[in-house]
Amino acid sequence: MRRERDVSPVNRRRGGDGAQADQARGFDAESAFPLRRVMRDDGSADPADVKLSDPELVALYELMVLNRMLDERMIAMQRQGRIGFYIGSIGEEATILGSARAMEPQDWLFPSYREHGAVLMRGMPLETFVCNLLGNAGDAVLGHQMPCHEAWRPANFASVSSPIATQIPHAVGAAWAARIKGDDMVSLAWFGEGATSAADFHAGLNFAGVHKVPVVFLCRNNGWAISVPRDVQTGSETIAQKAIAYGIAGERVDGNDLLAVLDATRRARARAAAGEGPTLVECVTYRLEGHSTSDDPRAYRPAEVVEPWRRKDPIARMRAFLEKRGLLRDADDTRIRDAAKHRILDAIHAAEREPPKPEIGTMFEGVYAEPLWQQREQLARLRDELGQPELPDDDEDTDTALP
Amino acid sequence: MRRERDVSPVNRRRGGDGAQADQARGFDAESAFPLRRVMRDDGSADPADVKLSDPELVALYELMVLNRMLDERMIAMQRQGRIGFYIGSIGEEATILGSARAMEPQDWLFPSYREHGAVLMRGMPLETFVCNLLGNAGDAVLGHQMPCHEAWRPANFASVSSPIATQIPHAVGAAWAARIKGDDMVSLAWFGEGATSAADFHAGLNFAGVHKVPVVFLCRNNGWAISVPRDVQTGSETIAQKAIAYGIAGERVDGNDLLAVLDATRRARARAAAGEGPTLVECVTYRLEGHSTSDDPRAYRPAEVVEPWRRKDPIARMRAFLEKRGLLRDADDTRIRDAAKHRILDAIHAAEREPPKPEIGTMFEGVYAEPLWQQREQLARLRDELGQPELPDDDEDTDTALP
Amino acid sequence: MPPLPRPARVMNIIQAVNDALRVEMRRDRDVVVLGEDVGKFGGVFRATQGLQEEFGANRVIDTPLSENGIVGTAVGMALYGLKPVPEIQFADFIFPAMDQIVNEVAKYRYRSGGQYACGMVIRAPYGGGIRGGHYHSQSPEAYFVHTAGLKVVVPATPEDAKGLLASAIRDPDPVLFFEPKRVYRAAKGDVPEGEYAIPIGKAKVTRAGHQVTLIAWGAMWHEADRAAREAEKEALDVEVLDLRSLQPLDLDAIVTSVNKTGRAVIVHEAPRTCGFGAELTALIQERCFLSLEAPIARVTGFDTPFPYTLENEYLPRAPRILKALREVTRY
Amino acid sequence: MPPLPRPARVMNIIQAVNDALRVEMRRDRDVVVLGEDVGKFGGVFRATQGLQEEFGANRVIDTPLSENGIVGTAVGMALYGLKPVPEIQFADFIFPAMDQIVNEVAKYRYRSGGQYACGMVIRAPYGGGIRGGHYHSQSPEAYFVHTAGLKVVVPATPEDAKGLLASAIRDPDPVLFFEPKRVYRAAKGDVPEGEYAIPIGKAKVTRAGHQVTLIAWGAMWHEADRAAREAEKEALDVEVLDLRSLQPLDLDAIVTSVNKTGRAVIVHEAPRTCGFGAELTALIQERCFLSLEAPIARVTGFDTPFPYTLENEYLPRAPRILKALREVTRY
Ligand SMILES: Cc1ncc(C[n+]2csc(CCOP(=O)(O)OP(=O)(O)O)c2C)c(N)n1
Ligand SMILES: Cc1ncc(C[n+]2csc(CCOP(=O)(O)OP(=O)(O)O)c2C)c(N)n1
Ligand SMILES: [Mg+2]
Ligand SMILES: [Mg+2]
Repeated sequence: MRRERDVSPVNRRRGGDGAQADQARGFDAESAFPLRRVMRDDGSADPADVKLSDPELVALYELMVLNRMLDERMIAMQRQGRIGFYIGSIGEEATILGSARAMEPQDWLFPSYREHGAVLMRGMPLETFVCNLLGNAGDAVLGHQMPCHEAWRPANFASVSSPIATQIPHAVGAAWAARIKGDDMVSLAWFGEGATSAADFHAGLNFAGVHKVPVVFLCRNNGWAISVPRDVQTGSETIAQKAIAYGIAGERVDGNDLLAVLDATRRARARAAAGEGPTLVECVTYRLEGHSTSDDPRAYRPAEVVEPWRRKDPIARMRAFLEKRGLLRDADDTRIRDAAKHRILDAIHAAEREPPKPEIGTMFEGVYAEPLWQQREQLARLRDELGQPELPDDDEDTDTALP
Repeated sequence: MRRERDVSPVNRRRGGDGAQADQARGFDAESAFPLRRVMRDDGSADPADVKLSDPELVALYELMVLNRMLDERMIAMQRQGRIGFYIGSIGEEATILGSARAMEPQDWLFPSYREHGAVLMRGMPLETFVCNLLGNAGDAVLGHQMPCHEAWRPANFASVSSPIATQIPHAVGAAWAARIKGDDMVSLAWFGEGATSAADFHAGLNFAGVHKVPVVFLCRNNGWAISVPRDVQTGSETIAQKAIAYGIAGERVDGNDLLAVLDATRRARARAAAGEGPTLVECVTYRLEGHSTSDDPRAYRPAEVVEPWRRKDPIARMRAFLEKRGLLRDADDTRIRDAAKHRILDAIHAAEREPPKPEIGTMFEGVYAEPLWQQREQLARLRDELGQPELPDDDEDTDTALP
Repeated sequence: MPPLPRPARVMNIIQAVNDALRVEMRRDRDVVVLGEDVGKFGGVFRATQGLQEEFGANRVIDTPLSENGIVGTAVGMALYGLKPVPEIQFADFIFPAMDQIVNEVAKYRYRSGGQYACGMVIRAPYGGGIRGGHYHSQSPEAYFVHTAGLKVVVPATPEDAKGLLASAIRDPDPVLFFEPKRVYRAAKGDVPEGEYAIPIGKAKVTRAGHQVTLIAWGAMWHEADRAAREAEKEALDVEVLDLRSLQPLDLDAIVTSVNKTGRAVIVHEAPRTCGFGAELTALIQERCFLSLEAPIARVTGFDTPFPYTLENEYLPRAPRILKALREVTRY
Repeated sequence: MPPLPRPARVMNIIQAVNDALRVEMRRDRDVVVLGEDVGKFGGVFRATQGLQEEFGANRVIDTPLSENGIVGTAVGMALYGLKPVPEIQFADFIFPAMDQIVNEVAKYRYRSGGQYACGMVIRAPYGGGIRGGHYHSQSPEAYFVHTAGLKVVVPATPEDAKGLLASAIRDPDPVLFFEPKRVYRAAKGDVPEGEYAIPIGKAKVTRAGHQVTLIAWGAMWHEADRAAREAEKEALDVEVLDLRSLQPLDLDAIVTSVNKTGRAVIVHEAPRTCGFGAELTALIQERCFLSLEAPIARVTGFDTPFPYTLENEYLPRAPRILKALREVTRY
């Protein structure tokens, strides 16, 4: 396990001064939370550090490729107007898949909104995922939510919510509940570095710290919260050091190194399961594209600052690693990409065969376990109204796209 | 400036384990944030550490005595039913008065609800304060708030609010505004260690950390949040170390040592004024009495745990210090206590001469700068109604006291 | 009312709440209580007294001071299959948890297409009358009635406090349970022992009358009842409804009564504008338009924060209610 | 309407908001803007575009991701004498700031006995119609109208957006300023250049009629207007009111109109139960009881979270309004 200095521009030290020295004598972020890596930039790694079998390694690479190609395809589909919105994880695949891979089947996962690769890894059918993007009759959440706001109960994958950081105390509560019930379950919450500013981050980590709740807090530090860079988000040099505020364990890893992320998350899971409490794992990665399809990062982020990170692409690194181990040749890679492409196209075709809108009654489903008289009355009246000739659709009135 | 290990039971280490060692290599709370003191338990101090003149020292002692006697008297008055509620600072006088004394006249102070000594120090007439306790016609806040929820604009003393920690971002905003306007002003926010769990603590420190806002965060760690002990409030060993999460300065001082508190707050103010950003100052002190007059701590706190802290009384320490320096003799102390007693009694008598209720129209004042039609209509109707014979008062229906 | 079918004991509302919690926790191991000071101390109003002794610190949890943390944690517990009963120490302090309540608790079932349920009971003492000023007296029920996905229950008596709280705990939906702290100890009455549940969503006609319908809930029901008794002396015959649950709302009971009396007066402590009285007024005029013989009157808290000294003047007490009853019947 | 007295330019609502901010920031050095992404980026809807260039990062501040921090900091700024204009990126995300807004902003002047003032303008795009699902479509105005101490303003047109925002910034009280993002770009119109303010608290009769009063605000005013135009084809003569400000409320304008027409239909996007339509209904039946010839009708969002796919079915669009107009006039 190598430790290297983090030289990412967004994580740079925000100016030294006397007060800082006075502040935390003996505390130095770099030595307290060194950036852990397993794979070097060229993909080489110490064999002792590799703890997965060859087929497992290849399978993870296949998932990374699927994840990337899915994002690219869906961004294109959004441009074509076939889906309304998309938010993906280009550049963050190692962080998301590496951490997901470290968890056990009985564990509960609390996503932010970029962890689609993780839910697919845990068995959500790709077609069902695409139905969610379309919000059509096949959508497991009944067209109630925006695209990329999936939920998948069979995999203990919680429901994506737009409000930032709300899932963090949920992860704490679920893990706490499991402990109360005597279940061997650790929960994991994903969130961005922007989320660390939110109230629910603070509450979640603090509650978990006091009660040593078995939970893993996994921060995807991708450098940006929409247009806000990491150093405008918080004055701390690292995200990992925020663990100190809660008396919990913290780790900082290269988030573009799938094996390092996997290791750190496994360690965190082990700590949690052993009753040693939660860990805050900071994965240092980068959001290579816009925040979502509604965003145009050129308005706030010059292309140059992204360039160095493009060269650290986690998929390229994983590929080099596999090549070095003799697990992947060019032909294999082509085959993997072809297979992913076909899986994606098949899923799109299957999904697009579903009726484009869920039945009108679904709009009132799930507000309560049983509809109250308000929902029943309102649905009855709506059905009646829709029986009437409608005025022409006035969608042309509105041209505001979602940011 | 001596550094001693904190042996307070509430701040004890919550069990060591492997994960903790792994967590923050090189970080050790005791060495990073040693408990700073100026006065030894017996009141002796290194003369070089004493930075106030003799009259200033005596004046501070007089204020401590006044503060304590005021609290005692008001608790008694509440028991007699002459005021509805009281919340004081017995045991925390050094923390409150030492920090208040470190600030400049132009500075803004954002209290929690125990800092009555500070507003009196800054010139609020004692009689006006007692009017607030009575909620009578002389109350500067028009009987709108509970007792001990004073506000005093002439001293830049903000309005006390019950919701915990809300004043912390206010202090940040005021200091930020001053910087924008080019004013030499540093603001200070007081809060308890319980408040550090709240959303507004997190937001306030984080905003201030990013923008190096000139503010002092002064935590009165008095060991308890009503019935919740310090170690159920947060998993961190100290409050000071929470500064690390925000990349700001932190200090930990003996909160029963007025001179240490004064020094630390002065250093923090100097840092802030010099553009070096905020400081989190943890004052380790103790709530010797119930949370408020509504509380009975015997239900959750055995007397024994309080005992050691009674022996650390900050007023006794200050008295011993003054005696050792030859600034105080028994006769002086008697005189000081007599003077305080008379000031208090005079204030009570003066305050009790005010009409017991503010005029009915005041109930609608200050909701908006000018009343809207709702307030005008409602007041008119109420005046009309009150002209009618009232039913007998039904206060006997309700016997729930405020906790 | 027919005699209670089982042994009963005189309790006040706090005791009834405590009893409901205890009985439901015995009945269902998944019920857990969490909040500030609820454990060892038993709550600042002592509503959870003795529960930690009986059920352990695992099921009766003292939390740090963070309402968003309390409710957010309860969400996770609910998702995983527990039935959390978080306490908010005063309803006034519910607002730091507003995002968790409005955006998470209320929408979790809906937004997951029914894959997850988020049942919990958020208990909070509410309302004025204990000289608590505007941070220990608020009546925030309307915020939650306006939020689809939540139920809102407000008992007025010890029996209802026990029976409705038990039902709330067994309910699959999230319930806001507001306890009228003004009468926490003052309201006493027979409460059945052991398991006892009263269905949520049924109003109670606590006094039959034919001239005017008087609608109230929680602490204000006591004022309404008092006003109705005073009115009787003036030969004014008032029908009193205790709503008990605001969402689900027993609209049938209201419509039946107003169609009979042709007049309605609504009482609540919360500020008038956009209070729940507005919704009731709107519904009544929609459903009883042709029966109405006078405008529906609201007797409410004023459009100001809740004052400290003048709280008796602020509260819509019996004299103000009586005045409205007279006006409405003489219209 | 008489011709505008000064040079005007065609703008959409975003441009009008931007222009108001720019003009007011030039006029008063104490005006500062803060929020997520408002600085360098100019806001996710670009409403603050170019402001940081002109006024510097000191007055146009990118904040960390924390709504309670944004509003809480703004409180401190306001107390000290600035006039902060915090932006909440979407009204749906206002709830983490609910405690600061309800317990601090709304009560600060009152609770300090008038010693301190806490004027600020909290801007937030609100409402549905951009395929945003329930976290990018909410219309939370009723929560704030129910909170004494706050003003609530909702423009429907570019001219009003500019004029009302300017007034809000100059207002001594805290104002919630909800911008109808559905018509952010679609609503275009002449907007006076330079300093321009429209008094807060005056409704606008945008169409005179004598059969029924149709009341709306924000994006729904456009639907109301459309429905009224359709109604004309059926010889149904509708008077349309754009409220523009919900608090203060121009009750006189409403009462005058309803006393004339005898009928009222109210439109809003927010869920029906306890929405602002309830308050309007209550007020109208209180003040116009003897003039009313039909129950007041509400055409509103449903009592559900705002759905994604079926948002056109959810929104109270012109056809639903038209149906209500017919029913109310035929009653
Ligand atoms: C409470 C809340 N405030 C604001 C937003 C708008 N918003 C959506 S994503 C985002 C940035 C999140 O940044 P980060 O947490 O770093 O996650 P990332 O998108 O980088 O993965 C913001 C401000 C929101 N969704 N919720
Ligand atoms: C938001 C909020 N939640 C709960 C309360 C009830 N409450 C009042 S004081 C207090 C404990 C505060 O403890 P701490 O911050 O340590 O301050 P101390 O009283 O010890 O000075 C609590 C829970 C409150 N006032 N505000
Ligand atoms: Mg990010
Ligand atoms: Mg404390």
